[in-house]
Amino acid sequence: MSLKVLYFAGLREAVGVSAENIDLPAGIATVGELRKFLGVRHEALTTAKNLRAAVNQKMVGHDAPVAEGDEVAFFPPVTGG
Amino acid sequence: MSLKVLYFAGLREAVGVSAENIDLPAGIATVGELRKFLGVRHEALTTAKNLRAAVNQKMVGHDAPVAEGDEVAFFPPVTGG
Amino acid sequence: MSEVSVQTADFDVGVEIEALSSGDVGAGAVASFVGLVRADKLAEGQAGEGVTAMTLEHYPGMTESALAGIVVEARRRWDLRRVRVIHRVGRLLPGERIVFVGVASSHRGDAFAACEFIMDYLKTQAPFWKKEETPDGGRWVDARESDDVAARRWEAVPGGKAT
Amino acid sequence: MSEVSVQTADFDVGVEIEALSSGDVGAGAVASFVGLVRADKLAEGQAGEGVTAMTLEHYPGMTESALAGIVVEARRRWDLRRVRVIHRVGRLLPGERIVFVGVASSHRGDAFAACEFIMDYLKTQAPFWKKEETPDGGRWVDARESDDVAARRWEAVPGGKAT
Repeated sequence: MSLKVLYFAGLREAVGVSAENIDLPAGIATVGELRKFLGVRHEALTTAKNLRAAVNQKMVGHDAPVAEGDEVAFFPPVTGG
Repeated sequence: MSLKVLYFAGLREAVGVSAENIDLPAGIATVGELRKFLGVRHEALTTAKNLRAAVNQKMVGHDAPVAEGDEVAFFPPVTGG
Repeated sequence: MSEVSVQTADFDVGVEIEALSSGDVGAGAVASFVGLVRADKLAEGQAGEGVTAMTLEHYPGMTESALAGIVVEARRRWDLRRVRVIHRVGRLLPGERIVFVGVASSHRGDAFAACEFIMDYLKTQAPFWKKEETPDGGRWVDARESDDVAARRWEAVPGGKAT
Repeated sequence: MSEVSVQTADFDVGVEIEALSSGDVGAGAVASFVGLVRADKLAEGQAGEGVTAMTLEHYPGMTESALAGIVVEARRRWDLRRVRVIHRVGRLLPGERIVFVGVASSHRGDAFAACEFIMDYLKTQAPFWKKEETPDGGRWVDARESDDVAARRWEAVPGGKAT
């Protein structure tokens, strides 16, 4: 399964990458599992507190499913306005 | 006791006067008593519903006292804004 | 500039809002309200009576002090920076501005609450009266029960500045 | 005109508010909010670190759809006429405008509620992030618990348009 992953704000800086295309092994079906998998190469994904996620530009919980071709984003709590 | 009395909006039109100086007989001590006294010459003061009053430009209840030299106003509920 | 104005002239909303924060390093939030003469509201009158204009009467002197008193009460309840209230009087056409309330604060919660509070109290405490013009003559607007309800709900929020 | 804009350019508050009611016979109430970069907030940072500017990062594409979704939800809850949301991105100096929310309605209660609702949801749902500049480098602004509290209080007001 292939996905596009985006990182924003402080997490983007900590990861050192703003976007990457990832080929996933079998068995990764949710945002939480994706986060754990990516945490092996990007330590900040494991250590960040209150990390938020979006799938295809909609905010979701960590139990949300991910599928082939999805755009998944990880970011800190938002601070606009 | 001498007072200045003002009327506004629909009440002013019904009374036909916007301001008048009144010499009061003894025994009139409150807004409500003043209203009753003036109602003899201005029927609209007796018949108006929900009439509001101000003494010296502060909204008050009908039990508020009136004194020599006061400016007393009667008017319908306000409709600004 | 005075906090409260009662005037026949129109006002410039952009200029008023700009003035609420200009040069004030702590003004992070500006909430404002503009009330206008509604044409469809006018048309809600008796059937067949198109309303073409509205005239606002007021109680000179008391109007200004009533509005200033409402602003004092708002400042007692919330942590505010600049506040501005403008109310027009005289004859106004549909679509014309009637009232402006603008409140600057450090935080948006205080700005929103104070702005709405000032409007709710203005509607029930400030001595203005609207008269509609129709082809058959003038008609005084009745006070709305919903305005009393709106003002009363602040009685349950007596004080305690927000943090 | 689009209801939602994400842009680097500043906006004209007077023009935006005017556009919310211009030519609309039923727009009797326009509530609006302007958020600005606070200089004193910036100074609340670590001692000795004067903050000189702020940079707003966002998630292009999702930002616009998140804001549009918030407006849809506001329209579901209240009886609204025109709505406008503008949020700036990029580098901003103290005193500069960040965000504008303007809501027109027939009645002020709906306009006020929807305007504050949109701001509260924007603060917790729209993907913007602020980074402060200091002499020692950049510092990402932490999310505020009070913003989550502000957004959650609307959950108790689930629907039912005001009359």
